Amino acid sequence: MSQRELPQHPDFLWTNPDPKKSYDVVIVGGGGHGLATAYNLAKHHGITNVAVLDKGWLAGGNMARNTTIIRSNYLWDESAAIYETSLKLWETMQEDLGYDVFFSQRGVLNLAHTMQDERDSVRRVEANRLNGVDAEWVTPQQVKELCPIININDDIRYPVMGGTYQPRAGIAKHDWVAWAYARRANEMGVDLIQNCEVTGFVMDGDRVVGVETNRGRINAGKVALAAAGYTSVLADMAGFRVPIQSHPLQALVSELHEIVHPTVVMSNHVHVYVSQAHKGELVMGAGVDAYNGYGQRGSFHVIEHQMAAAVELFPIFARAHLLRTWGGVVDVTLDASPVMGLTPVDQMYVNCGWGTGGFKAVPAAGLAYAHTIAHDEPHPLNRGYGLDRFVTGALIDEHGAAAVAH
Amino acid sequence: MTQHQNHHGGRLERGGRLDRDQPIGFTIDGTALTGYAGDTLASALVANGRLRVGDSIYLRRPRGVLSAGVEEPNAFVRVNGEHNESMLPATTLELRDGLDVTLLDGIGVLDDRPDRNEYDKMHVHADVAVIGSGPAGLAAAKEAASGGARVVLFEQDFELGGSLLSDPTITVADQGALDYVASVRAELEAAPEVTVLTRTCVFGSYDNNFLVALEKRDDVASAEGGVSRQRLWHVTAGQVVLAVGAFERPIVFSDNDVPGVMLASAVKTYVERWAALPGRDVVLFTTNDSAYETARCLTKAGATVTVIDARPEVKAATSAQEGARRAGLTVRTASAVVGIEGSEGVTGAFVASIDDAGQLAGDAELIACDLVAVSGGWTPNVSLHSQRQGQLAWDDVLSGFVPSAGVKNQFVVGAGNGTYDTDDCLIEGARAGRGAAAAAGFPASSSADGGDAVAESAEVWRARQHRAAGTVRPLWAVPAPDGSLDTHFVDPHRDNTAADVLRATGAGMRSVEHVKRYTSISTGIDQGKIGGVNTIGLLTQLLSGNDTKAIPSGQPGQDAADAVELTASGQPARRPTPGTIGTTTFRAPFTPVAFTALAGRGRGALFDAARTSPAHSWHVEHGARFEDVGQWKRPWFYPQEGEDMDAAVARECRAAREGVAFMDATTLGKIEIRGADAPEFLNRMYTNPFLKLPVGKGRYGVMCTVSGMVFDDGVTLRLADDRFFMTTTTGGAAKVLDWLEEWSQTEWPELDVTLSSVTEQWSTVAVVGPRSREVIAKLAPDLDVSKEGFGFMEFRETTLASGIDARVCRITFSGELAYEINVPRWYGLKVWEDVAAAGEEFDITPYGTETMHVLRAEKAFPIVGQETDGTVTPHDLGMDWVVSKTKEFIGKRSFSRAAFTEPGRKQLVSVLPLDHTLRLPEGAQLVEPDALGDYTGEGLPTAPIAMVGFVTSSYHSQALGRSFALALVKDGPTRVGQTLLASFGGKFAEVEVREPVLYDKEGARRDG
Amino acid sequence: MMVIPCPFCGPRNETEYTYGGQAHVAYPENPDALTDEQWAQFLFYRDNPRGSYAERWQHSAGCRKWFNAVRNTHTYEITHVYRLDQARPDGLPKAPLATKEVGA
Amino acid sequence: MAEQMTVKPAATGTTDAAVLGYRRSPAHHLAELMAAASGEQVRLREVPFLTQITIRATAPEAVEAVGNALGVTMPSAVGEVAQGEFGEGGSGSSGSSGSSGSSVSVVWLSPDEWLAVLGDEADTGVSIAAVVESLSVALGERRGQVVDVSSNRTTLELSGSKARAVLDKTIELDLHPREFPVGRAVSTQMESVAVILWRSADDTWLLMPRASFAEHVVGWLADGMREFS
Repeated sequence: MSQRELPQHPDFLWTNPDPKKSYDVVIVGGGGHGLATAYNLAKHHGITNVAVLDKGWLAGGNMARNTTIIRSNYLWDESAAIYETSLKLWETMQEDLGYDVFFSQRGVLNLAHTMQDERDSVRRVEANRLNGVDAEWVTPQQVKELCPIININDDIRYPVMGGTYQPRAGIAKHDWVAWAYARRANEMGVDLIQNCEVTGFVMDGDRVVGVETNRGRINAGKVALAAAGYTSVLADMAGFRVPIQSHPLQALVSELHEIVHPTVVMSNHVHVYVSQAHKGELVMGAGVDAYNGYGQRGSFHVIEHQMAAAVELFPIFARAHLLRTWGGVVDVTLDASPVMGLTPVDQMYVNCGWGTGGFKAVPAAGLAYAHTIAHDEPHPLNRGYGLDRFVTGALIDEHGAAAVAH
Repeated sequence: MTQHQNHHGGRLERGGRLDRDQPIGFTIDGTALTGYAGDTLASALVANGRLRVGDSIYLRRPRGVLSAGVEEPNAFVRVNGEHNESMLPATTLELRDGLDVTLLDGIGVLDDRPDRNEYDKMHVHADVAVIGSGPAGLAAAKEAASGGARVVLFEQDFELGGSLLSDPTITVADQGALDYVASVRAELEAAPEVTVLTRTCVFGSYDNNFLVALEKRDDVASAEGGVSRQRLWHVTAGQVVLAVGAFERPIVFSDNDVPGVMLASAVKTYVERWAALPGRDVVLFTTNDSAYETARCLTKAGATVTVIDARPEVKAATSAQEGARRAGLTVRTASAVVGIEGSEGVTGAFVASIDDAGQLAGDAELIACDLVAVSGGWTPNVSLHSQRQGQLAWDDVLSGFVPSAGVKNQFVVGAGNGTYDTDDCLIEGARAGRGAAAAAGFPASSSADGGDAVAESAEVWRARQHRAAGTVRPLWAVPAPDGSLDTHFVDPHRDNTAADVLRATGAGMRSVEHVKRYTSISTGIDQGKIGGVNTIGLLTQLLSGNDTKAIPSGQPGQDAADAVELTASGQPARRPTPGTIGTTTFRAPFTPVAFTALAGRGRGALFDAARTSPAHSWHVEHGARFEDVGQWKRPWFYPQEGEDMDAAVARECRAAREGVAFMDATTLGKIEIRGADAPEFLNRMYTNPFLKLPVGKGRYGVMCTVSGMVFDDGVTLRLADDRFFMTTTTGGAAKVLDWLEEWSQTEWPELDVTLSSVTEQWSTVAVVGPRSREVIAKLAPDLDVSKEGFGFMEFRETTLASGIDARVCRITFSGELAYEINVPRWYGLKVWEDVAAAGEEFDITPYGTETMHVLRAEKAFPIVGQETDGTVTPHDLGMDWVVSKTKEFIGKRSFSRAAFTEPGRKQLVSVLPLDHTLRLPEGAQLVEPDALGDYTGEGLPTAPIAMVGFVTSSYHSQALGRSFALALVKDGPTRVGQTLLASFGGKFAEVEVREPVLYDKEGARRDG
Repeated sequence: MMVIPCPFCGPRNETEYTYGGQAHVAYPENPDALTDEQWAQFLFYRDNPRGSYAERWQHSAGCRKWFNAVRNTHTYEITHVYRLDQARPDGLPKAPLATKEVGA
Repeated sequence: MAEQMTVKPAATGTTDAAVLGYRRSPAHHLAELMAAASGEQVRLREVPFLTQITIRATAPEAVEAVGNALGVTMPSAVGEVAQGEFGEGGSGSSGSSGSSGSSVSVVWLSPDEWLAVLGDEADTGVSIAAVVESLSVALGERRGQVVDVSSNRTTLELSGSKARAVLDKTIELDLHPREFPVGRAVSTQMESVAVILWRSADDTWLLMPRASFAEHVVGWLADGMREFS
């Protein structure tokens, strides 16, 4: 039984230049969102005099730490719109970027374990369908057919009562995605500057005109923040606040196993989010730790609880081995929806608060954010995601409506 | 596959930590072999002349046992039997009688049969935790324990001793090494406060010296159960001494993965500990002095050894090179193994001279051999140190990353700290043991072992480490005669080579993290224990431009000689060193841990508590089906013989509407509230006023979040001027108490109000229906139950006919005449049975949550969590009457924001399917009739279809004789009379919007 | 595992506690007097520093008391623990409502 | 304002023995299971029907007053338990409980919360109502609360040489005698179930979970006891 080995990355990815004195747009944060934004600025808006700054290595934050689940079955219209746009872009990403990102549309199952889970699930499925998002309610037996290794018996504390299924959802290879954007952006003239930490902003009145970094001052026509959990730290330097809190979120992998898990399974009720990656490792996300933390590590008991739930649901996982755990920093808003739009500082833009949705949103966020930066006004996809919703109360409450995480 | 079988050495006639009186039979890939008690699977294989294991994962290259420990990247097996366990390293698997294994090719196969073994967890608190029982760890534990501290010593092996097990002939503390181990062990085991845990690997190190360890207990696990096979230890330690040793590095050269290439220290371990000789004609390729010990023990065991030393000739007579020559060995200096002859097993090594730059300086010569022992230098095992964000520094002399800045309340000693001399390990370990004991408040009683009366400065100690380590000449990649790097394996498990690293730098990768991801080096099962530092070294070499041949040119922007790496200070370092490149991040677990061991006992019924009411046994006996509501098991419905759910619910509903029925309402949250300011406090928490609630009466109230969303609801009774009894929803009990406590403690400490949960002090029976009065009259003969004597929303303290004191309330959640009887919980079953008996003549019927839901829905009483989802205000529920316009309360300010005052909010209505038999799925979406366009429900619409609401609750109503539903609909009240389409499962059904309350709008029934 | 020293019960594992977010964010004296922007600040905006952070914890499995702690959100080290009726240690980060408003 | 309402005051006399006979303790149905799990090294049983009263008070004089009513000095720090005699022979007789008495233990739960634990009224003759009455009078109008929570929790007794080993499987606290001597009691949790853990003797531990969790807690303990049975 031979194992799938992924093909090699291209011979060349990107240059490592020193920063220039000035750029039309400086993007702070070289993760998926920053890179996709740079790509879209160059591709769709002809803005190529762009630098993407990262304080560490490119795509080394949540982009390197997430569990790569891609789906668009969100409840609210605004969410469905941006995530479904994203999913469609995922479907063409390989051709668009000329890089195999291993987007595997193996489907995502969201399990229901209580009657209220079931109500919420049906509500979401029906909303999804009317929003053009493929989704269906599946019975426990259908769950079993889609994922034969799931235990649907009554011998567990919270038996599977059914689930929702999005066939077009799936997973991808995160590094490949980031590097695909980085390579294309770099080819179109974008400078990718690593080990470059922003230490302050240069202001001209209410307008930002540059950034101070550990590699010197860089002048900027516009500054776009794409720093996820670090957005608060940057906004603080710029003198405004963003309504996000940064929390630890852990994930883990097993060693390589021959493929047993054909789809992606998520259970909010017992906190199991699991797929089997292309090479055979089981990839699992854990629940978010309750406290604020930038430490890129969480608490081990969170993982222990998750393992108990995982082994209950998937008896076959009992003898898999935990090989590596890690932590990311997720930036969450009170309504579990992102913030994307203008800021109180002229020519400065913000994109943060994606919580556990950041990876799957990369292509659409890049599209909408580039538009917002280029036109100094939101794209239709992010009109509802401005800071003003916190003032009017028009939240897009994916959290309150018992929607699913990850 | 193994023509080389038995070609290699085999078991030596004497020596080793084996019980030769206890032969153990085992099977590998169907072949029966024999080893001894004390063997690992790997040592037994070596002793049987088998170095060859499975193939490599992708390139399918033959592979052999490389190491003798947890870092093994090649030798993986599945243990067959009742419960297959996959991907276990042969090097750490204790040999057991009947062990039956299958070799794996770098990848596991999961067994889908249930694992019936048991796994448990244990918490232990230690003043000092010592991890590792080599010389440094033993010395530390001995000292730490001497003053009475609670010491836990962890050893992942099944024997104490660490490196001493491979050095049995040396003298330690004036005795033989193994005698020393035995004496310290005896001393520790005699100390009452010391715990020695072998087979226990500390794999995780967390904040506050919280350690997680896995103990393997196959030796004690019993078939009958009760005794776990593996135990997860949660360790809380005051002080931690890390004495975890070091890993030897392989050397990266052409075909360095052929079976028969083995780490030099592993060779020594197999020979000394297990009397297993991996080869008889040995080429020993080293970059440092440590491997000369291997040469010595091989010679003693009868093997011939040719030493290939990468270092130039060291003229000193005391050098290891000279020593070896004096012992009769051939030592070739300034040389390297540049290739291997053989593919299934080593038959020879190509050896060539190398120059100062590491380039080949002559033709390769073939030396016939059956084993190539390699030592590329040592890498301190810093995983646990680094898991705590402990700092590392590259030490050029030691040629390794060593801990620099320490972790609070931790000590790093021995080889894990770059201390490679055994005597120095004893000194360093003992010092740490004493330091830890003192810091923990239990100063060691014994005096120093000597040598450290005056503790050296860090610099002096480092110099001592350097002297002991001797000279190391790191060879990050040995050039092959043909210039290729394609079989220079850096990470054997992932089949990654030096060529892959070269490609990575050529592609623009500068960070070791990028190289890791570009190649997949260090992502395999050994997590970089084998290849991590070699990769960093290689990267250093490539980015330094020293190896011009290895650096491709002509790539845009890729002048590698100009590559910039930043130091910690942010200054560019033109010449990267391993230190400036740095390591990848170390993460738990240090070694792999089975999921099931982490799950522990919390499986099945023990996964989560199932809370039950005192009448639970009655419900079970009467055939109830249960619903999970939070952690509670609540009766859902009580089917009788032949009834399905619909029939049972219809019968229960009929009983409640036409006769009498009773329900267990024990699960409702209950809070006692007292204080002079209790009315004021409640007045702020609830949206409706509570100041003037009379004693003896109850009031329904709604609580909102600060942002104005419905949070919980329930009835609160006023027991006295300053005493209230609040009820909450079943699911909301804990959060409401927390919510009240939070406001009371953090915002309004000046209010005299005190709260106590009494949820489980009371058991509650709801007696419901037109004939409930008659039942209550029988149960509570002292009570005036007349309409006038006991009004709605009143309560009475009374003594039941049984003599039990009770609080009876007239509350309804069905619209019918109804009572709730509250008694102390331990009378709950008795009173429940009494209700059943008293109601028998009225055909009283028990009902569950489903019937409760139907009855309340007919009256449009919302259920928090079903009609609400965190985005719904009381106004949205049509409950403006419960929201005070005058007083201040939590959430009020939010109602005046734009999103709450503008039209378009979803509001509660009922919707009636035109087809009276159609019960809409809860969650069905509602659209306007013309919204569909040409969408038929087949597939998906081409453009989003606007939704105006959704169904929150849907039932068949016995009372109405038809199906009905509650729904949240945009501007719902203005749509009454309109027809909408319900969309579900690709189908559509017409529904009519109605006012929410469908049954007994006037409320005539509540008084009976 | 964070070990949090409850001012009343002493050190206990984090599993015994409930997190309460930023400390010293007082419920406005008179919410009706606030603009929608100010109310939004109270509802949704909390500091989120990487570093020293004054935050609230409740010892929910123990004495059920709320208290404040100053914790480094990067190292997770707790440097101060103090009761609600005790003053905030000097030199700690500002209270949130003091910062500028956000429009946009 | 509400004076016309007659809310019957709590009775303070001794509860009728027949009525007491109607009680079912939360782990009543688990007696066999507990007996089966018990052996020489570790034993588990329920101690049913202890009188338990939550006392909340903040003012020092209020604390002193309720202490006097119980015949104890109220404990003032975590882990502390005060012992006294209530009723006959003790200083805390309320005068209305007839001629009976009970030893009382007062467990510190928080700076303003204590749990008074007395024997089963069927054995002691001290009714719950009498204790509540006595304490309520002592507290008076001052801030605080006296609440009967006798039914709210039950008491499980784990004893034997391996009792601590069973607890160490599931309790995160340090149970070493240096840290958890005999007589200490604290609120903590057992696998996220809140319990009061009380070391009543060297090898004897009381666990007091809320009543609805009795089955789960017994299940956990019994499971942990199996290797010693």
